[in-house]
Amino acid sequence: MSKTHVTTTINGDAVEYLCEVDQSLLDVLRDTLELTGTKEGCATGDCGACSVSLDGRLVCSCLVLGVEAEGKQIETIEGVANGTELHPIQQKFLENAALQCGICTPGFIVATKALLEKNPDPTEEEARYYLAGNLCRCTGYDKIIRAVLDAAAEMRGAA
Amino acid sequence: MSTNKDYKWIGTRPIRPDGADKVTGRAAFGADKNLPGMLHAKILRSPFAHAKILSIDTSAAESASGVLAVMTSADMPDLASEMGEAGESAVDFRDLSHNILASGKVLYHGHAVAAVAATSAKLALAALKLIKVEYEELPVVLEIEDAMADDAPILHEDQFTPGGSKDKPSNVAAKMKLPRGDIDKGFAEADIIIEREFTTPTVHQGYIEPHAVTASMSASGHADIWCCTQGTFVVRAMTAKVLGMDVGKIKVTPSEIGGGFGAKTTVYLEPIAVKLSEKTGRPVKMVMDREEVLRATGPTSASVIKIKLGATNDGKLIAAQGSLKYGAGAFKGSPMAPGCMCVFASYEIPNFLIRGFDVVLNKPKVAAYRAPGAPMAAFAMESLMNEMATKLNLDPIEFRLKNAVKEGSVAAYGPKFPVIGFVETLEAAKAHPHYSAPLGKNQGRGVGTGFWFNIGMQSSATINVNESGSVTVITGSADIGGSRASMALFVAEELDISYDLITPLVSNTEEAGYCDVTGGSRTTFATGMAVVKASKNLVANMRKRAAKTWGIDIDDVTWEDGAAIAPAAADKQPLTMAQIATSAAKTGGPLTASASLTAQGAGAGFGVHICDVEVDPETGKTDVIRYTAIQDAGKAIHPSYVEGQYQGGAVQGIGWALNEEYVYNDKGVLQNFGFLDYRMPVANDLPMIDTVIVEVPNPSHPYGVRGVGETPIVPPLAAVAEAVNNAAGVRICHLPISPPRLLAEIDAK
Amino acid sequence: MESVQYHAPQSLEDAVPLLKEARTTPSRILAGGTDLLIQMRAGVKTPEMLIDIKKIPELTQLEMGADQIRLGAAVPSAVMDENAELHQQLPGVVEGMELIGSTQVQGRATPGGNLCNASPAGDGAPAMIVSSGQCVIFGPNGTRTIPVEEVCTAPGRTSLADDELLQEFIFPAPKPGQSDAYLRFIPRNEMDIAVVGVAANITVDASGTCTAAKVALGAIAPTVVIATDIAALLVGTKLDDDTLAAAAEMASGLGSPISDKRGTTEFRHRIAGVLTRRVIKIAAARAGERLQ
Amino acid sequence: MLQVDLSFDLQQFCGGLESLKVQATNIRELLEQLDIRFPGLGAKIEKEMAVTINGVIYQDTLIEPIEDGSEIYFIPKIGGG
Repeated sequence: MSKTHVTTTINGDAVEYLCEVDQSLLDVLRDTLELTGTKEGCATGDCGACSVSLDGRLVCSCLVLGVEAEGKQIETIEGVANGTELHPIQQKFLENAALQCGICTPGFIVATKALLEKNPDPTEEEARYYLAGNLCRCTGYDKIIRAVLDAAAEMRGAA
Repeated sequence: MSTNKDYKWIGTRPIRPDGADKVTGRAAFGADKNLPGMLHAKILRSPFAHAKILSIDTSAAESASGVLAVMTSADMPDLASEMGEAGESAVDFRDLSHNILASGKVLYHGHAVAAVAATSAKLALAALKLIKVEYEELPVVLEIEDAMADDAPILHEDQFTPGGSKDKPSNVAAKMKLPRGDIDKGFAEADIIIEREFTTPTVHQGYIEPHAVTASMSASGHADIWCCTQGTFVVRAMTAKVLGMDVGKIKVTPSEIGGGFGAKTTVYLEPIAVKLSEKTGRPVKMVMDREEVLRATGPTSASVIKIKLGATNDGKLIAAQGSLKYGAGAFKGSPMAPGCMCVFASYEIPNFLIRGFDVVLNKPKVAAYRAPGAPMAAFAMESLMNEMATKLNLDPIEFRLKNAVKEGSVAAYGPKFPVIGFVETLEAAKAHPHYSAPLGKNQGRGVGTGFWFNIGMQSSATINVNESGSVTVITGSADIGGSRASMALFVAEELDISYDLITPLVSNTEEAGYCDVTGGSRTTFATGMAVVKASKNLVANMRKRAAKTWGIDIDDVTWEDGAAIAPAAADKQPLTMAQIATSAAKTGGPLTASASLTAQGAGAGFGVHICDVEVDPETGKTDVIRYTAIQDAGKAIHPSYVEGQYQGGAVQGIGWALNEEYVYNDKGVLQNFGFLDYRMPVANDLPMIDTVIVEVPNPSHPYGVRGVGETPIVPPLAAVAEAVNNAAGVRICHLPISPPRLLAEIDAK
Repeated sequence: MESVQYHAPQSLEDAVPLLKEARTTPSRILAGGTDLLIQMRAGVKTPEMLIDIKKIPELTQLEMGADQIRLGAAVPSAVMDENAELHQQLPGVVEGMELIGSTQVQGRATPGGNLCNASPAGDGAPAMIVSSGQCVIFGPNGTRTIPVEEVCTAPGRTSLADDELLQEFIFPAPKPGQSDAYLRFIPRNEMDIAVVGVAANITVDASGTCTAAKVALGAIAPTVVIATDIAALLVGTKLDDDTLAAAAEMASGLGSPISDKRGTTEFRHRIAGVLTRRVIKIAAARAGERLQ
Repeated sequence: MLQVDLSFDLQQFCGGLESLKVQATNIRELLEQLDIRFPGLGAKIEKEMAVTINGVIYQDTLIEPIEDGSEIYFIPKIGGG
């Protein structure tokens, strides 16, 4: 079973790994690179728990092959905070109690970051639509959406 | 009782202690545990919903590349049928064993038949294809009433209905009867009688984290298990039982748990992982995929519930009759009994007769799901309450208030209610602006109420004081919704120190004292009680240390502001907790306190939900446009997470009402085995979920806590259905209210 | 176990030898992968070679010309959605693509992939068909051009040969008074597969009379149904309520929808009618706005 | 004395008896007394049921004291999600 050598950038770090062609980026992140903050909920692109940013584009890492990451820039949940300083989105998720079990949280935070980079002032409806691919079964989304809008306001103020 | 007191910490909303790890990806969940040399195991599952296993040939798989071990039910001890205590409700360990790996027969599509451990998941999957299983297909029975029929295919030849024929096996595993008064007389006195049959589909809890375990058996025969579970001690007990091990040889360490809602109170993978580790001498990891979760873990029961309700013209319920049939899946044990106990529990009804049936059929064995059995019962009863209110020309909340149970009412399930808050909750709903807000075209409003008993069970807690005066609180209760925050708040309040000084931990079965599962809305209540008790023990100890230091009597030392003080001795400067901790060596050694208890007196929880929907009459599509959940929490320790329970439960109920269902073909093969077609609500399906926390303190708890997790899933089914009825002019009796079904109802009117 | 080969040609020229190899090696074209990866994991597709086309410039360009719009087969939906001019010119085509999956899937899903996956319920095809899209098919012997509707031949099957790939779509720029729209029905508001999808491309004149029309329906038959009778009915009318009701009635009689976990036969017939009426209205309103 | 009301399903175990009076000061004594009158009943209740004393549910306990005059009822044990 021959493996492919991939050179990529993850959270700003130059990273090299070997992977099989049919291995998903999610599996590479979790199993090969031990970046387990990215979660698997379905492996069919329906839950968003494995959300990462690929060359600035929000994607489900379960629907990307590891070999496709060659030469790309990948950002995962592990790269959202600045050292031990939380990103405003992370801080607002905490303040708004926007997580219960927390399994969907990394995906939501990565997706929210992508949303706010694209649209710094989303309406509730826009936020709900953008995040419709991130399933949460604990919260009913209420506190998540509040956290997103709250983070957006904070980030606009800070900018 | 100290509920009128102003608290410093109880009722505040600090950031949860585990929060930072969860927003940064550091928190380790079930599938995040890896060990050196670890193998990966996968399960071969039945392609038939009902078949005899004639033979299993694993030889080719055993010699396949990378394979180190293969396992079937033959590797587990043959258990006698024995009801035992493990988890929240009784379980038959033989059934449990046969559900983990089929023995003799497969009873549902996806039933586990064999497992392979290999050096990679890919090789394990490849080896599964080499296992040859010879089946003899048997007729499949999927619907409850078909399974109850005389000529139904029988799942278990040794199962007989209690009180029924002793020669003819039956799929009816249990029956229940709850009578009161004289229903014939009651119905004769009724001015209005309504009778309807309601059905609800099989639905899944839908946690986002699939089941996962890593197990490692040592040469000394000690097994280490890391898994995502609602109860480490239950995993230990069940694994020990089905493998014939002593619980003392098993250590279960909980990972963070990515949702459970009741479903992670049993075991599927753990005994297999332990046995494969024993066979190979290597750690074994098993992670289900989403399809396995939906096909082969426990959803909750489908139900067929028929209710006849009689009321007098003055708006009083006079008679009720209910027949509640619950599908258990492949093995007995649906939530029929709690369903029967809940169905009329919210109302004073002088004459009633409730009958329940627990029915096995060729679907996966059900597991607990939030207030097990109650949502289906409430869907039926609350729908009829709404219809009856309409017929009586009464406001639906007013009608409920006329009949609501209160302190001293005899519950339909037998005992008298102690202090409860149903009336207060109904009043709060009536007063809420949502209830009187205007509605637009094609919009409708509905209310529904819900009841759940809540439970206590066993809990332990230990508090260790660090030399700086900060503390660690250790329990064995899995934290699914933020309970660590509650535990820290209890300790902060009791010790009168800052929340930030407290580190709450959920520890493993060898380091934490015994705790029953996190379920039944018991953790903040019962484990909270243990934490409060341990805190009180610690305060007593610290007062003693101060008394020793000062050379005065302990009774002259009080505890305020996180310090010991001697009110009568002006010369004694207060001794802060940090000072006492620093000098603990000189006053008797490290400061630690423990408490354990079987918590009693869990207070019943009542909720009232108000739902507005808009229906597209041309497509049958329903959108929830406004929603308010009102519930008695007794006392909200961390209100944000209480609200979170209300909101999350409400949305699971909305999903159950509108779109979620298991769709089977006639062979018993589940058709919608992924999140794409098992349609749980997504963010833009919903409005904000408003909440009102009513607080009628539970006298049995030091802070008045009632469990809050279960009740919120009970009211939505009827509230949504009634809102649809009012929007579309139909009467919904069958869930889900999916667009094709609603359009057919609209056409039929 | 055989391992899968992965190739990401940088140009059409580089792709030629791979396409030739694909004549004898079971292969799949990898565009966004949002269907293919799921099918591979489920064991439904077992290719021995993957040809990733996302690095070929012709396949990822979006060119808004005065007379025609060229849309590379591997342009992600999100890129289409972010192009304001494309929204203006072919709103229905964008609608079809942006309804596919979540934001995350949008970042990957491509019009070429959606079409070549050949799902009867694919959201992309109906609008591309009513907007008269042409597909440029590339192979070792050069290119050929066929209408979009000639690509899918049956569920999961296309008319492309093993050594061909879909290079790009070419749409005629809409004339004044012409526009399109796509509507689908799903039980939730996102994250679902179309129960029925209907696209319409309508041209109106200054008097509001429909002068040209094209209507296509997805998910009611193995491949997209082009409703020529409905189009004929619409032309010459002012798209009044009676006409639309008649169109809806005709739409409800079309195709041979199946009953499955996503909807019943009767329901699909009904919804086809409702959506046809609604989508014609939307397309007509847009067309009216394009009269200046 | 304690007033013990029996659910329908328990009545079947006790020859149709709907209620009975028992002298006991805690749950263990209560179950012992029931076992004397109906052999096996106490064990069945201990295993399968919860005890309610004046409406408060007690599950898995034998030592809970019972005040004279209390109303006793047995219900199936309750779990949860």
